[in-house]
Amino acid sequence: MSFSLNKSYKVLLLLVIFIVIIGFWNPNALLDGLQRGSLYSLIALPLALVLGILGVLNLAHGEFLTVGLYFIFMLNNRFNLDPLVAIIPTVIFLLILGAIIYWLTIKRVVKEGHLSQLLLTFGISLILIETINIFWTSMARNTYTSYSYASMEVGGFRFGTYELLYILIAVLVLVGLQLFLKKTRLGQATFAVGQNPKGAKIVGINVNYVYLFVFSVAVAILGIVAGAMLPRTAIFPEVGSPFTLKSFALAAMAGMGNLNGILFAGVTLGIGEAVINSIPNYGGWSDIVFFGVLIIVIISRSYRGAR
Amino acid sequence: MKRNSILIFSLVVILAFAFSLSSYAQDDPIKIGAVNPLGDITGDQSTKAMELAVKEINDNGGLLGRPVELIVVDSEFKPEKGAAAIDKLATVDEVDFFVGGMSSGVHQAQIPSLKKYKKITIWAGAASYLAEEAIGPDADWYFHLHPWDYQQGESYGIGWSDIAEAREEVEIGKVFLAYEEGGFGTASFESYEVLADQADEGEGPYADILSDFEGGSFKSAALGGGEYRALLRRAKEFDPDLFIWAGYAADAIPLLAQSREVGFEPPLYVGAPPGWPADFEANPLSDKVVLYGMWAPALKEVSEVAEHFWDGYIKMHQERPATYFAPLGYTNIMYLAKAIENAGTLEKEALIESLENTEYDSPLGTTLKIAPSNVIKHQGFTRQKILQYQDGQQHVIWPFEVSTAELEYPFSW
Amino acid sequence: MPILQANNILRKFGGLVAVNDLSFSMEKGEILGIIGPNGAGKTTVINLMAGTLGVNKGTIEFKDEDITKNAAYIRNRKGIARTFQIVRPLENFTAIENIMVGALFGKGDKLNEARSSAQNICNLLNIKNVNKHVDELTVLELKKVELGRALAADPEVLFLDEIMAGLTSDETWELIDIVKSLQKKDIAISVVEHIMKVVKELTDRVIVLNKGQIIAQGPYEEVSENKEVIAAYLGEEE
Amino acid sequence: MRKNLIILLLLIIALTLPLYTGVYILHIFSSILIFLALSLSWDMMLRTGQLSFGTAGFFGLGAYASVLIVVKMGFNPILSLLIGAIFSGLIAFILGFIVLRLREIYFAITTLALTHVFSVIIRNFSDFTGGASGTILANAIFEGDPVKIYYLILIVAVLVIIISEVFKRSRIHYAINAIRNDEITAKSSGINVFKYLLFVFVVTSAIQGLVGAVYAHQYAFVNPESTFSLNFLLLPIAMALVGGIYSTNGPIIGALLLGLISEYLKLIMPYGHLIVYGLIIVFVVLFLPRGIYSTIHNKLLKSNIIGGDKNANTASK
Repeated sequence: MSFSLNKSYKVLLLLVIFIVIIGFWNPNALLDGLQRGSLYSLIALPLALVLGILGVLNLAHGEFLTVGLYFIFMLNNRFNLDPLVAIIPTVIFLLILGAIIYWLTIKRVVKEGHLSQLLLTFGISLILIETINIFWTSMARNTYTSYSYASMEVGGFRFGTYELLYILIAVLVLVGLQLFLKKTRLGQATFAVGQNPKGAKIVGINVNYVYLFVFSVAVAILGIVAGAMLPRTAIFPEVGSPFTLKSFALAAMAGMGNLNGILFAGVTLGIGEAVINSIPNYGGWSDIVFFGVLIIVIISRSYRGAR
Repeated sequence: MKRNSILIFSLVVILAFAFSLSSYAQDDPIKIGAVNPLGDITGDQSTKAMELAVKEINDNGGLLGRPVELIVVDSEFKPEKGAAAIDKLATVDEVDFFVGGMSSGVHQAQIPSLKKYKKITIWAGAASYLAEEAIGPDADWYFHLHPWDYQQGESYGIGWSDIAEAREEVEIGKVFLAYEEGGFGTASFESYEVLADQADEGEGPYADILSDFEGGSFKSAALGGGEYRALLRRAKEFDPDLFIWAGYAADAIPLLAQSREVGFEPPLYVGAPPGWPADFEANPLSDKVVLYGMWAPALKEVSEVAEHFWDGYIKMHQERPATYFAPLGYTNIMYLAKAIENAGTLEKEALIESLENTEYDSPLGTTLKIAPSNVIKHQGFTRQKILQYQDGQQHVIWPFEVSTAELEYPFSW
Repeated sequence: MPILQANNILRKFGGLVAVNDLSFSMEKGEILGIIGPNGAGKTTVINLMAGTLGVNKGTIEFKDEDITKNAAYIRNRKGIARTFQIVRPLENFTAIENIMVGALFGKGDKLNEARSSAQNICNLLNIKNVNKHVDELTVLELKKVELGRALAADPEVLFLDEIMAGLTSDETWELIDIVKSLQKKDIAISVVEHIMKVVKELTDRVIVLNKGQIIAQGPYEEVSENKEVIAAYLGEEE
Repeated sequence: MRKNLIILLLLIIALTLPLYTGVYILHIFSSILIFLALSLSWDMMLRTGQLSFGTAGFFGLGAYASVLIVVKMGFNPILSLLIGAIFSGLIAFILGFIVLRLREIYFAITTLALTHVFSVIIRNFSDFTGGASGTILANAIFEGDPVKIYYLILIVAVLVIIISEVFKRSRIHYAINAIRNDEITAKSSGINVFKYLLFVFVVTSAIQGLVGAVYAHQYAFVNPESTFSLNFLLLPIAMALVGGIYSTNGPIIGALLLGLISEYLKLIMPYGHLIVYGLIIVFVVLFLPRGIYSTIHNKLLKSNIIGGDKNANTASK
C-alpha cells in the first residue's frame, strides 16, 4: 500500500542526489522544475486521496479545478478580491459543490466498478466544461496582480519568487492531510475505510459519511490550488482538463494510496520536464520525459513486485 | 421475442431519423451554408457576424430579388463532424454556397467533401499551407480569404521594412520566435525559416532588415503547458531586437509575466495568436505589446465600413466583437453578396468570374481583392496588420493608410 | 517410482522462510495427507507444486521430468491439478462452464468435447444444477465445481486444499466417497486437511509440517502418536 | 432462428442504406461505424479484464502508417489499410511483452501514456511524418466517393463484429472470461494467461490501426492533434458503457444511440448540445448502470419466465 520506511529513505536519498546534480548543472531548471512539480503534486494530491479512499478515478478532477478558477476569477473581477484572499470563499464553495455532486451522483457508483465511475465522471466533466463555455465563452481570461511576477537575484542567479508558494502550499497540504489522517478521529476512520471499507463498517464507521467528507475535501483543496494558480495563468473552459491526466499519472507512479510518493513523483517529473525544456531545440520532447518516466517507474515496480 | 422488438424499435428510430433529414427542400431563398465551431468564441462570433450580414442584406430586399438564408452547422472542432456538416448542407439543405471555417485540421477533412460538390466555396479561416495543397490548383470554385501562413510571415516583413524606414531608431536585426509545438506554431516557424533563408541571400521581404533568426518551441497553456521560462532565458541570451511568439490566447499573460520574471525586455515584444484573452488591453502588462492581426476595434475610427459593422454587431447581439473572425465572417457574406449582385445571376461560371473581379471594401480596413497564391487561383487577403496595445487600446500601426497611432518604441515594463 | 517429487525446495516471503529445504514424493494411486498447525506452510507447498508460486531453491520432478521452471498452466496441462482453500469459481460462468474451462485448457479438449467431458464429471460428482450460475450454488456445490474443474484437466496428480472445510458431516462423507473413488483411477492425491477425522479416514500416509519443514511422516495412526507432532499442535488443534 | 432473421434484416438495411439515404446520412453512419468498431475493439480487450486507454494511440499509429506508406512509397491505398492494421498489431505485439505484465489502473495509465509517447515521437520526427502540421494525401480513398467509403467502413465494422462474435463463441471466450474472473484459477486450469492477453491485445490494436487507417484515408490527412485525439478513446468507451460491456450488442447499440443522439442534438440545439449529451451519460450511469442493452435484456428475461434460466446464461457470455 505505501512505502516502507526503509524504501522511503532510499527514494528520498535518490531524489536528493538527483536534485543536487541538477542544481549544479542547471539551477534554473531545478527551480522551475521544483515549482512546476509542486503544482502538479498539489493538484494530484486530492485526486489520489479520492482514488485511494473511495476507489473512484475522478475524470472530472481537472474540471473542478476549472470551476474553482472561474469562481475566484469572478470574485476578483466583481468584488476586486485578491485571488489569495478569495481562496477562503472558494474553498467553502467547492466544499459544498463537492458534497452536492457526491450526494447526487458519485455516491451511487462508489460500489460499482471503475468503469461506471469513469463514465459518470466523464459525463460530469463534459457538463462542467460546456456550462462554463456557455456562461463565459471559450475566450481566455485573466487577472492582474502585481506580486505574481516578482523575482529575486542572489549572486547573479535570478529567479521568480511567486511560484515558491506552490512548494510551500504543496508541503502544507501534504502535511495537513497526513496529520489529519493520523491524529484525528475522523482521519483515522478515513484511513480505516481506505484500507478496508467492509471492516470499517463492521466497527461502526459510517462509511458513506467518510466518503462524502473525503470527496468534498478533495474538491475543496482544489480551491486552494485555484487561488494560488490564478495570478499566473489564463483561464478558459479546458484549463484544468490536462491536469486530470497528469494527476492520474502521478498517483499511479507513486503507487495507490501513497500521498508522500506523489510529492516525490511530482517533483521528479517536474524537474525532468524542466531539464528537457532547457535543452535548445529539444523542448518538444519534454512530454516524453513525463510519460517515459511514468512508464518506466510503473513497469519496474511491476517487475519488483513479481519477485 | 421481446428482445426482437427492441431491435425492431431501434431500427425504426434509426430509419425515422434517416428519413426525417432527407426529405424537404425549398427553392425560394438563396441558401448559404456555414460551418463553424460554435462552442468556440471565434466560430461563435463569426457566425453572429454572418447573421448580421444576412440580416442587412435581407433588410435591403435580398439578392436578385430573393431572400438570403444562412444555415449554420457546428463543426465542434472535430474533423469528421466538420466534414459531415458539408455533406448535410449540400444534400439535405441543398445550399448554394459554402462559407465559414476555422481550424486547418477540420478544414482538411472537409476538402474531400468540398471537392465532391464543387459548389462555390468562400472560406474564411484555415491558414495552413497543407490545406492549400490539399485543395490543389484546379479548384476554380474555391475562394480563400484568410492569408496563408507563409503570406502572413511575408506581410510582416514588408510591414517592418516600412516601419524601419519611417522610424530610424527602430531596428529589426535579430528576431527570436517562440512558437507553440502544435500545428499552428510549427507552421509559423517553418515559414519564418524560409523567410530568414531568403533574407540571408538578400531576397524576400526581410532582405534589408533581418540579420539573425532563431526559434524555440513551447507547449501551449491551452494544451496543458504554460512553462516558458527556459525558453525565455534562451531568448534573453540571444538578445533579439524583435521577439515574437506564436501561441494561443491562453499563453498571452503567462508569457508576459514570465518574461518579466526572468528579466527579458526586448525592444519589440510581438504576439501572434489567433485571438487574445478577454480584456487583455486592461491588463497593465499589455502596454506596448505589438500584435499581428487582421483587425482592431480602433479601425472604426478610420474606416466607415468598420464603424458600420461595429455598431451593427453590438446592436444585434448586445456584445462587442472580440476577435477578427467577427469582421471576417461579415466580410465572408458581404463579399459573396456583392459578387452575386455584380454577376446578376447564380450561374457558376459567371459568378466565379464576378467573384474574381469584385472588390470589397471590408470592415477589416483593407479592400478584398482576389489574386492567385502559391497553389490556388483565388486567394483573398494576403496582408496582415501590425497593431499595438497602447494605454488600454488596440491601435493599428501598419499599414500606414489605416494606422490609428504611431508605434511606441521601445517596449519596456 | 514416485510420480511427483520435490527435492529440497525452499521458498521465502521477504525475510520469512515459508518452506524450508523440503523433500517429499507422491506415488500413483496414493492419498497423501499434508497436515500441520496454522502457518506451517501447507498451502505454500501446494502453490509451489502446482506452480502458482515459484521456488527459490530446489527442484520438482514430475514423471522424471524437471518441471521446476514450468509455469502453472504448463504443469496443469502436464497433469497436475489443484483446488483452492477458499474456492475460486469463475463467477461469470455457470457450473458446467467452470468445469469446461478445465477440460478446454487443462486437457486440451475441443469446445464440444469439453462440454461432454464436463457433463461426465458433473455426473460423477453428482452436480445437478449444471446450468446455474456459481453465485446461485450452495457451498457443497461450489466445492464440487472446484473439484470438477481440477478433474476436467484429467490430472495424474491432484492437490486438494481443505476441500472439506465448512461442510456439514453428511456433505463431508459424500466428498470423502468421491475422493476415494478418484483414488481408484490411479490418481495421486494430496490433501491438506485440518479435520483429523477426514485425514484418518482418507489418507494412506501423512507428512506433518511445522515452520516449513517435515517433522514426521508415515501412516496417520503412527504420526499422531509422535511427541514432536503433539508439541507442534499443542493448543492448536481440538 | 428469429435472432438470425433480425441480423439478416439489419444487414440488408445496412447494405441497402445508400439506396434510400443521402450523402449526409451515409456520412453520419460511416462515422458511427468507425466509432462502433473502436468501441467493440475496446470492449474485446476489456473482456480479458484489462482496461485499455490506448485506443487512440493504436488508431493514430495505424492512420500514420497507412498514410505515410502511400505518400512516401506509393503504396496502393487499399493495401495500405492492411499495413496500418499490421503496423499497429506489430507495435502492440512488441509492447505487449512489457505492458501486459501490468494490471488494472496501471495498465490503463500506461497505455494512455503510450498514446502520448506515440504522438510526441511522430510530432518530433517531422522529416518523415510531417511533424506537427501532419501530412496530406493527394486524394481521399475512392476519390471521396461516399457510397464506396460507406461500404468500405461497413466491411470493416462487420469484420470487427464477426471477430467479436468469434471471440464469444470459441475457446477464446472461455479463456479470457476466466482470466478476467480470476487469473490464478485460470493459470491453474491450464490457461496460458499471457498468450491470450497478448493475442487479444494484438488483435484489438490491429483493429484500431485498421480503423485509424480507414479514417485517415476517408479524410485524406493525418496530424498529431486530430489523429491522436482523445475523442477516439473517450467516445468509444462511453458508447460501450452506455450500450453495455462484455457483449457484441452493447457497443453496437451504444455507438448507434450516442452517435445519432449527438448528431441530432446538434441540429436541434446548436448551442449547448454537449451539456445534454453529458446529462444523458450521467443518467445512464445512475439509472441503467449495466448499460442499455443488458438492462433491457435482463428485465425482459425476468418477465419472460419460461426458459429464462437458460437464456440468462447465454446472455452473460
